[in-house]
Parts: sequence; C-alpha cells; structure tokens
Amino acid sequence: MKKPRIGVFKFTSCDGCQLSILNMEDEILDILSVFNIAYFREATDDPLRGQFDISLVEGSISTNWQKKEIVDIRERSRLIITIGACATSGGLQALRNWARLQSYKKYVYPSPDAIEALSTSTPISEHVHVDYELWGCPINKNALSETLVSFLINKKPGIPRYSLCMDCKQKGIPCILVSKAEPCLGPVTITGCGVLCPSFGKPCYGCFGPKDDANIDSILKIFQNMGLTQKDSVLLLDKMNTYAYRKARIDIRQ
Amino acid sequence: MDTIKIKKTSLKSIFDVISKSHRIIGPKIENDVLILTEAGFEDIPSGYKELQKPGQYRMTKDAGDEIFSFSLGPDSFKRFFHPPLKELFGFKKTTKAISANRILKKEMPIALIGVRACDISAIKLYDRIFLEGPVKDSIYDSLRKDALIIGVNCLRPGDNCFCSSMGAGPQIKDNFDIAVTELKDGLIIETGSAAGKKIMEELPFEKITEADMREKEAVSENCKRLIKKSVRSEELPWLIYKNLEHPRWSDIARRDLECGNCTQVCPTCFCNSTYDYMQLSGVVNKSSEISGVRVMKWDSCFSKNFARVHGGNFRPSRRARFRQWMSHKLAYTFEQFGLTGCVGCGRCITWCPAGIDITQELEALRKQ
Amino acid sequence: MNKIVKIDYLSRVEGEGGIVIEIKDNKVSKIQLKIFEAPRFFESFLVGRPYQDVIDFTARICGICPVAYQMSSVHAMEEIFGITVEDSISELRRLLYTGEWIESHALHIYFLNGPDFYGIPNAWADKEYLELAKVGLRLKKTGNNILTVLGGRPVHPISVKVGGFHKTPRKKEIESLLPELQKAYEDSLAAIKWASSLTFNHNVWETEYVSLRHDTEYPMNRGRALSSKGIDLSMDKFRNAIQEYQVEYSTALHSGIKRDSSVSPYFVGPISRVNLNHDKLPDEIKNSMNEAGISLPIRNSSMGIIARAVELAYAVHEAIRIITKYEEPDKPFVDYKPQPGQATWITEAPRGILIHRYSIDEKGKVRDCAIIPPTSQNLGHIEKDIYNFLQNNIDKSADFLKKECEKIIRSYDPCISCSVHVLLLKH
Amino acid sequence: MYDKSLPFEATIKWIKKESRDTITYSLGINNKEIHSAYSFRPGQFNMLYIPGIGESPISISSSPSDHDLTHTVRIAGDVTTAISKLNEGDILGIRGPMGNGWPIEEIEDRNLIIIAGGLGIAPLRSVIRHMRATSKKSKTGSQDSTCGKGIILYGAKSPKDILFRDEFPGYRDTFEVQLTVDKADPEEYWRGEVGLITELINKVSFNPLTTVAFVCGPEVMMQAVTKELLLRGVPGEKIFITMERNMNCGIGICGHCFFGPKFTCKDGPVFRYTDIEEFFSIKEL
Ligand SMILES: Cc1cc2nc3c(=O)[nH]c(=O)nc-3n(C[C@H](O)[C@H](O)[C@H](O)COP(=O)(O)OP(=O)(O)OC[C@H]3O[C@@H](n4cnc5c(N)ncnc54)[C@H](O)[C@@H]3O)c2cc1C
Ligand code: SF4
Ligand code: SF4
Ligand code: SF4
Repeated sequence: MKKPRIGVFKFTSCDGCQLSILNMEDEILDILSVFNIAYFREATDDPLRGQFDISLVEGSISTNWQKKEIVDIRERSRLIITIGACATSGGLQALRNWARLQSYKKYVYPSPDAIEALSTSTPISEHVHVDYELWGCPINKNALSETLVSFLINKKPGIPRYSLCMDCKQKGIPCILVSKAEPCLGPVTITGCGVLCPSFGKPCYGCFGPKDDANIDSILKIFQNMGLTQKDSVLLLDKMNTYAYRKARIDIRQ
Repeated sequence: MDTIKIKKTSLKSIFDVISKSHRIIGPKIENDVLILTEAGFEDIPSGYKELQKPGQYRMTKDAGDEIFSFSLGPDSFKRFFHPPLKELFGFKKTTKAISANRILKKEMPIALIGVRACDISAIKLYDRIFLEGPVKDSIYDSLRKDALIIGVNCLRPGDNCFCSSMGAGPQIKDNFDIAVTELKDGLIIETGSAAGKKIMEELPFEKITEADMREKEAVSENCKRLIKKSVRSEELPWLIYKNLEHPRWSDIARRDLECGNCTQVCPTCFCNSTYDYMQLSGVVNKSSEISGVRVMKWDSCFSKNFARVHGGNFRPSRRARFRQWMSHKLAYTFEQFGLTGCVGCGRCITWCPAGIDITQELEALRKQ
Repeated sequence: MNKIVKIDYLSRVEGEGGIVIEIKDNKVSKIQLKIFEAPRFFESFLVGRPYQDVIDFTARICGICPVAYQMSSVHAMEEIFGITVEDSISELRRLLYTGEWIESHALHIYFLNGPDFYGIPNAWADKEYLELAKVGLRLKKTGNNILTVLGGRPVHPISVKVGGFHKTPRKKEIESLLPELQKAYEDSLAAIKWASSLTFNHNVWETEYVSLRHDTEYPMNRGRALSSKGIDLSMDKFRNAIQEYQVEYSTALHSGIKRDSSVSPYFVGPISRVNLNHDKLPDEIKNSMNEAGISLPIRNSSMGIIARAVELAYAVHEAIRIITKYEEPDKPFVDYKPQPGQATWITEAPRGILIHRYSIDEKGKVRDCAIIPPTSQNLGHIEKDIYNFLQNNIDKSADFLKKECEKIIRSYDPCISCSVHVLLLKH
Repeated sequence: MYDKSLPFEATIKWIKKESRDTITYSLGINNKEIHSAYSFRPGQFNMLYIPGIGESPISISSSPSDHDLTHTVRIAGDVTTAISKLNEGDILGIRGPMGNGWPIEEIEDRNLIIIAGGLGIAPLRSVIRHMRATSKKSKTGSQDSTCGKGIILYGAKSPKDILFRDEFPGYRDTFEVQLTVDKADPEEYWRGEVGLITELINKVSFNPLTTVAFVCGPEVMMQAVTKELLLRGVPGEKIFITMERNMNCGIGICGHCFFGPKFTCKDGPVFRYTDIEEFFSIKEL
C-alpha cells in the first residue's frame, strides 16, 4: 500500500506547532514508517509537489499572498487539519484585528509602507474548508498523535471539547478561581493541554481557545465581580485565541 | 452496633491498626484546599475550617483544638471507587481474532477516613448503581469490596451544606465500618460492620457514660441546627416534574458556564464516557494488527456532545443540559435507584465558579 | 559572466525566507536575503498590556526558543521592579535555559544542519544517517524533558513568572532526569567529535564576535556585552551602541555596531560565545575539544555545528550540575510591587544574544518596548558571509553556488520567525 | 453467566445487502459457553464493537427461534462504516443482549399491530418472526390459536429503501401487511401506498380496544403514530414505543441514554407509552 502523503505548511506563526511534530520523539519514527512526509520545509528539502492526503497547516492568514496560497493547498489536499491557535483562530497576531494597522506598522518598522500585511489575521477556516482543527498554542502532541491514528483507522479523532475544569477536577487540582479568586479561563476553555497552568498554580490564559458553547459573558461578569475592570477582564480573553473568544461571545448571544 | 469511647490521643491508633491492612485515604490540606489523598494521622488539618460561599472557598484556622473542625473539600470517595480514568480492558485485533483482557489490579484495599454522612449516603447510591445494576461493575467491585469506611459525625456544617433536608445527614446512620463522634474530651467510636468491630477490639478504650452518649447525640443535633441552607425535599420529585418548562431554566442558562465543575465534585454524579485509546505504535507495528486500551473517563451531562447521536443532539441547548443535571439530581435518581440523587453536601454550590446555588434555583422553580 | 542565483524558499530553517543573488561581470552585484515571513507586530500589541502578559506573549514570537524570550523579558521586568531572585531560582532558570539549548542545538545539529554534510534532503532520507538522527531525537527529548518538568511543556512553557516561578519542581521529580542526562552527556561528547570531523568550506574573514560574558559562568542570563573588537558594555549601553536599519527588500531589520559614521555587521551565536567564553567551559569539555582538534577561536563561520556541539555538551553538563545540587526553594517566587520604569536586558538565546527593552507605566502596563532577536542581528553578517564566499567562488556554477549559499545560511541556524519581530526605533 | 461488560468474539457467517446503505449480518458467537448461555428476547440489542473505533447499539433483527443471529445495520458514522467494511469470516466484538425487548406477553389474545418506519423494522422483524414461529407451532398443536391476525404497517422513504422486501409476502400468512413509501420511484413498479404511515393507520381495520401496538421508527414518526393510535382509541397502556438515545455502556452506568428518569438501555429501549407520556412531548429532555 502506498503511504499516505503528509504536507506541513506554514503561514503567519511562530513555528512552535510544527516543532511539536518534531518533538514527538517517541513517535516520529512510527510516523515515518506509515506516512510519507512529502513536504515539510522546516525539516526537509523536498519541494512542493503533487497531492496530499493530510495537510497540516500552521499559522494564520495575514497577507494577500497567503490568501492565494491556502487555496492552492486546499486544492492539493484531501484533508486539511489546522494545527494551533494561529491556524485555528488567528493567533496572537489577530490582536491587530482590533487595532489600526498603520499605527502598528509604524510602531515596528521605520518605513511602514514597505511592509505588506493585511489589516486582519484570520483562521484558515475563514478562507477554505477545514476538515479538522487542533487547538492549542502550541498543540498537544497527544492530540496530534490521536488525529493521525484516527486517520489511519478511519474514525473521528476522540478529542474532547469540554472545559478545562473537567480535567482540572479529575486531576484533583485545587480550583484557583474558587479558592484564590484569581481569574482563570478554565471554565470557558477547551481541555487538551493536560491542565498545565492550574497544576502550576497559575490561572489558565486560554491557549486552547473556547470550549463548545463557551459562556463568555458569564465569565466576564465573574471576573468583574472579583474586582477586575470591564476592560481588563476583556484583555484576559484577548490573547492567542482572541478571535475565537470574541466569536464565541457573539455566537452565544444568538 | 458496638459503641466505645477512646481518648482523643488514641485516634492515631486507629490509623496504626488500619494501616496494617489498608491504604489510608484521608483529609489533608494542599494549596489551601482540603483534599483527599494518601494521608497519615498527622495530616489531619485539625483546627482548620473553610469559609464557603457560592463560588468561593477559603481555608482559615480558627477552630481551636477540635480534630475534625473542617468539613468538605472538592474531593470525595468517588475518586477512589470510580476513578476519573479507568482502564476497562486492553484490546488486540488481528484479522482472525479479537481479544479483550481486563486486568484487575490487586492492590491493598483502601480505608477512607473522615467520611461524612452525606458521602456515606452517596456511597450507598454508588453501590446500587455499580453493584446492583443489570451488570456488576467488576472494577468498582474490586475497589469497593474490602474498603473500610471510617465515618465522622460533623461537628458543624459547611456553609453550603443542606444534608438534613435531603435526609442524608448530618448524623451517620448506616453503611459504615466505624463512625467517630468527637466529644469535648474524647471520641465515641461506633462500629457498623464486622470489620469495624475487629478494629475496635484493638483500641484502648475507656468507660463510656450516660453523659457521653447525651453529648454525642447533641453533636449531631447541634450541627443540624447550624445548617443554613435547606430545600423542601418533600416536594421532590414533583416540583421538578411539574416545572420542566419553567422559564427559570433559561435564566440559569444565561449564568451557567457549563464548565462541569459541579458534576465533577458531586459525590453522586457518575456520568462517564468510554472510548478506545491507541498510540501510533498500536497501529503501525503490523499493518493488520492493532492494539490499545478501552478506557472509561468521567464525563458530564454538561458536555455538549453528551447526548449526541448520529444525525442530531438530544440536548443542544445549555438550558436543556442544566435542566438535565438538576432534574437528575433532584428527581430522576429517586425513580432510578430509590435513593436521593442529591445528598446536600453543597459541593456544587461552592465549586461553581458562577456561584449557581441548587437550593436557590429549586426555590425559584416554586415561583411562577 | 552574468548569473542569477535564486532560492525561493529556504528549507530546514525556522521561518520563511529566500535569497536572490545577482552576479554581473564576475562581480556580486546584489544579495537579497528575503524575509517574507509575515510580520506579526508583537511590539505594537504589547503596548498597553499588563506587564504579566509580556512573558507569555513574547514567547510566541518563536516556538523554538520561547524560553529565551521569557528569560529576557522576565529579567527586564525584574530589573524595572528592582527584584532580586534567590540563587536557587536563578539556578532553576539556568536549568530551564539548558533545556532549550539542548533541544534547539540537537535539532540544528542532527536535523537542520547535519544532512548538509551528507548531501541528503533530510535526516531520515538515508539509513545510515538515520542512526545519527536517532541520537539527535534522544538528545532533543532530554532537553524537552527538562522543559516539561520545569515548565509543563517544551514549546511555550508556562511556569516562568516575574519574581520566580509559578511552581518549582520537587527534588524527586527533577532528579528523575539524571539518568537520561548522563546518557546525553556521552552522546554530546561524541557529537563534538563527529561535528569536528566534518568537511567545511573555508569562510574566514575578519569579523566581530559579540556575546555576553559573566565573571563566573558561561553566559546565559546575565553578564556584560563583550565583543572581540573591544566592546565591553553594560546591557543597557550595548543596546545604544547598535543601530538597526531597514533594507527595502526585507521585512526584517538589520542591525550593526555604530562606530563613527559607519554601521558594521557583527556576529552573535554559539561561535561567538565559545570564542569569547571558552575559559568558562569545564575541563572535561575543553579536553574533548582538544582531542577533536578544535582550535580557538573558531574563525570559520560555517563551523557553527561544532560550536553547537560544544555548547550541547556544556548545557547537559550544566543541567547535571544544577540538578545534583538542587534544593527545593522555600517559596517559588519573591513578592514584589510593580513600579514604573524602564530597562534593557539581554540573555543568550541558542542563536545568540536576545535584547529586550521595556518601559512600564504606573499602572503596570507596557508603555513601549523593543525586541532585537539574534537572527536580525546576524542578517547583515550572513549577507557579508555570502558576499565573501561568492567573490572567492565566482566562477562556479549557479547550482553549486545556490547549494553552498543555502548551507551558509543554514549554518547560522537562522530563526526567521524571530527576525521579523524587531524593534522600535525611538520616535 | 458471562460478563456483559466485556466484548466477546463473533464471526460474520453471511452478509446480505438490504438497501443502498443497510446491510444484514449474521453472527456466530465463537465461544461455546457464551454461545449456549446466550439467549435474547425480540427487541433486545447488542453492542457491536470494532476495536479501536468503538461500540454501537444495534438491535437484533432475527427472532430467538431463528437459526441465525442477525443484525441489520445502516451506515451512519464511524462504527457502522467500519462494520460495513467487514467481510464474511471476519470477526467483531459483541456485548449483550441488552435492553428489555418487546413485551411479547402483552400480546396474548390481543390483536397485534406493528408499525415501523425506516430502520425501525429491524427490531420488529424479530417480533414478526417470533410470532410466526409460535403461531405455527400452536397451529400444529391445538386448533384454536389465540392469536388473531396481526397487522404490519411499514413505511420507508422509497421502494428501494424497504428492508426485507422479499420477506413480506411470506409474512402475509400471519399478518396483514401494508407498505407505504414517501415517494415512489418512477423507474420502479410500485403497487403499495404512497404517503405518510399515519394515513395507513386509518386504512386498516382493527378493534382499537383489543389491540396492542408496537411502534418503532424515528422519533417524529412515533410522535405522529402514537397520536393517531390514541385518536383511534387504542389505549395508551397498550402502545409500546422505542426510544433512541446515545448509548455508551448499555448497562446503566454511563448516563448517556437518559430519557427523563429512564435509562433507555436497561429500562428500554421499549417503553409503555403511558409510562413516558409526560416526557414524550418535552423538548430536549
Ligand atoms: C436501542 C438502539 C437500537 C438501535 N438499533 C439499530 C439497528 O438495528 N440498526 C442500525 O443501523 N442502527 C441502530 N441504532 C442506531 C445506531 O446505534 C447508530 O446509528 C450508531 O450508533 C451510529 O454509530 P456510528 O459510530 O456509526 O456513528 P457516529 O456518529 O460516528 O457515532 C459515534 C458514537 O456515538 C454513539 N451514537 C451515535 N449515534 C447513536 C445512536 N443513534 N444511538 C446510540 N448511540 C449513538 C455511539 O456510541 C457511537 O459509537 C440503534 C440505536 C439504539 C439506541
Ligand atoms: S499556535 Fe502558538 S505555538 Fe502554534 S504556531 Fe501559533 S504561536 Fe506558535
Ligand atoms: S482552576 Fe481554573 S480550570 Fe481548574 S477548576 Fe478552577 S476555574 Fe476550572
Ligand atoms: S491551562 Fe490554559 S493557558 Fe495553560 S496551557 Fe492549558 S489551555 Fe493553555
């Protein structure tokens, strides 16, 4: 049987999610034995050629040429799986969506006109059909492994979409929101990271994005009851998944 | 039932006796929260007390030299009898055979120390669910069978407790091996099983007086008087059945985060999901052979996909999911198992980040 | 003779870039190192954010060296607030950094740069090389495991906090890393030997090496900025001694050292660090270097892989040292009060010095900031390196030149995603 | 007894394609002891298991008196698709039987009316075949078979979607059979009815007061049918319907299949209408 071809693509991002593939030290040889990694700039010289069974896409769309390129990738791919917050929800750089681009450019570059960038950073799914999304900044390698296993045996990946709190409680981690009144995004965030922050005594800052039906308005109210200003409580959501949390907030109002 | 009295200082000997045959799980403070874990006598957070409000929990130390001054943290026995993640069986499939092997680990049985009346009621329900259903859950059985339940009668209620309304406390009535009541100058030890009696026989006891027995009864009476919250349980389950379309459900849905915290801390919530877990190495070794494990993981009726079937979802709205939870607690369980599905421990109130209070929501259902 | 050498997409580097070279009449007329990594405007959206966000945000500039960003930013904040952390905390931070150095260097040595010396497109293309790659995986994993124990995960670890850590590891937990570190140490000494046995192009020219230098230790989180041409400045002053300039063909800013009226490129990274700090390496590693015939200073800029192997061994050695004498600190962090102010801090990222400067207002929010990643400091240097190489090989075929230029670039382990996030020039 | 929480092996003996997306599998239980201990009632189901993918509840479509143990599966999602890829001789996992099954004892001397929509015929086929088998027996035994002639009303999307189509002529000896389709295929000769199954109810004659009805199909269809039956005067106590819910454990310990206070898996899937009447109309329960 021919090995399924995998392509790894990058748009606007930090490369951390691609690196998470190379960080699967225990699995990478297994992956290579069943898949053909046919395109992966960060690790191999193989040129872009042909069709892909799975395209793993990192990064958000933030320039004009990327808009064209993602369409090309879609045409070459049986499945597009986005990896990470950038590709799945626009990433940290989506903060520009709520700012004035020109002032952003000016701030960073002395000759801003030479910089080509859209005023928005958007998830891949705003541009082409996406078959499956892996959340996280960065993605969790177990989730990627589950996704690849699922592809091989033909099922939907079994990745839960409920809140981080569920796993937080199951692991027996004391709730920092309730017991310390620190603003934790756990209740509106999908599980998947392994409950990292709360297990370090740190409130979740939402790097896995909103869970199903996340009740954003309610959590903001809770934060405000704890003494945060309206503005500061919204800042808590405006991080790596700012686009997705804001979208969830609109969705729930309907 | 036998009753003796021991010195407060002899409590340690209960630990010593039990630890010969059991792994002791007891209360301990970690990160300012009361948890249940492998613990020793010295871990008992004597003198500590929790301040609890809807969505709030603070540990304080102001209860003098009482041993069992504290009440309940987020953990309950369920973590130990029905673990959050359990391996049901390992599977292997080749073209011509399927095998499913369950390995019951032979570990030292556990002894739960400091179980309160509400949780003891919940254990009773769990036994019905997992042992007396159409199929006995052999994993639950293996963890539960030789476990010891060392109960403690509450000195004072937690701020969110309403066990008395649910008929689940504060006094321990049955389903225990040993029940401890803390008096001013000693501990009353009652036995509720042969195993409990055997332990008692090894304790250095003192004479018990009429006054001690009166004081013992007064402990629970006093505790009951201090309980702040209540529900009209005599109206259950009908209050729920009559109000399945009450507008209050939509109002709750606006506040409800659906994080599932309430279901995870609830000692009676048992919902779970089962799935096959495989690593890449379980698929790739020999192309026609696959292997992995089938696991059961705690889930919750708050998960959006919980009632999903192919082609639809029976509970797509948050309103419906919250209603499902509360109805199951306060109505359905009576019919399903003949026992209350809510033991009034108040954990769901404390650990709900949104501070949703089941007693108040129930009260709101009474009003049109 | 006229030639155009064009590499549309560089592979086996982090981020997206290419290069265009024009040769006219046997003279190099144009070198365009193209960075088309889309800009992310980090500095802009940091402005107005609470200072706590800076650590988590800047980490997202680079998935390969997030710890470097966390280290530069956390130290800058602590400098502003006047916080000194306990020794045990600084040691743990150093340990965290070794994790990143190990991971990043192993990745570069075995996966990005290594295949160049075997003429293969990737680390798994060749059965024999695959055995080396397996060593690389093992080493990478060790580095990642350090990061995971200390920070929860290798990419964007979550434990660093102003004043210390959110949580420090138990002694038992951290000691569990020792066996694999011992193995890694053996592997890394072998790596020094292997790396120095490779064949290199002769890329030697008079340049200026820049790194941190500290009195008592091989530089990571503290010290002064030193150069092989006599610069010895505090972090803050060094920041003012360099100047960035934008070139019209690139989204990245280049930087150089200001001297009189000219700005000249300088070189940061493992070669510079080894050259300026080899006296701080443990004797065992010095011996291994001698045995492998490494002569100091390393003047051939293609020999980055050797310097990385040396540092790989050093990082493993250092990790073992820190873990062995680790005592759990009483408190994972010190208490502090945020104060307005500004500071520059420099730490040694795997690829070289990473400069952060912040100014914080009364509300604890970022007033402005500047970040100068190592790769953008090296860009000018890379171009000059290529220029020199081409001048010496001008008669070779375009194909050959293309391959070799790619190799030169790769030997810097450039991080192009980082390089787009560059500084604010004072308004 | 064997442990119903562990799947056991079953070998596919034969496969029959019933329609575009529905396939019948005959399964043989491999383990001898389980094989002889295994017995079921019409209307019960098994959890079919494909290791690595998961389990699905699938009704037993054969009757206890049949030689073969069959399941009729419609390809829906992951598990059912995986089942559809299996061949004769392949092995799958099975747990069961689960659920209460149809209350055969309620039929006694009553008229039985079977109303099925789509795939709902699968668990009812078990009843049909059971009734035929027992009535045949009683015919040879004593002369006065107490069973009156039953009625089968069956609706499908189109003639092509009618399952077990070749079997219905045979059933006419014990049952009056009426088939209907939502839409007739122009290419195919179709003699049966076209229209909703509720309309069929009015076209057959039976004494509602002495009737017992077994209904299975999509939930909307069952809602409509029950309403119609009640209108006709069939007592609610004698209407039995099946509920479909997500099923995970099949043995009453996972909480997925609640329908109000009922566990669909162990209290159902067959319910007496009056037992669940109060919940039947509540949305999203
Ligand atoms: C009592 C009962 C009897 C049934 N009898 C039959 C039958 O005879 N023939 C037939 O083809 N179908 C029957 N079904 C429906 C069948 O179970 C679903 O179509 C099937 O589970 C879909 O699984 P899937 O993995 O293919 O779909 P997916 O959508 O991939 O579902 C994944 C998982 O979700 C759960 N699930 C999804 N849909 C359902 C559902 N409708 N009911 C219960 N769990 C579900 C299962 O655990 C399943 O493994 C019956 C359902 C019930 C409740
Ligand atoms: S999601 Fe996070 S880790 Fe992944 S590429 Fe984007 S910034 Fe990097
Ligand atoms: S700490 Fe955060 S994630 Fe954990 S239970 Fe509390 S709110 Fe949820
Ligand atoms: S706890 Fe939240 S912020 Fe932290 S790693 Fe997990 S998802 Fe990300």
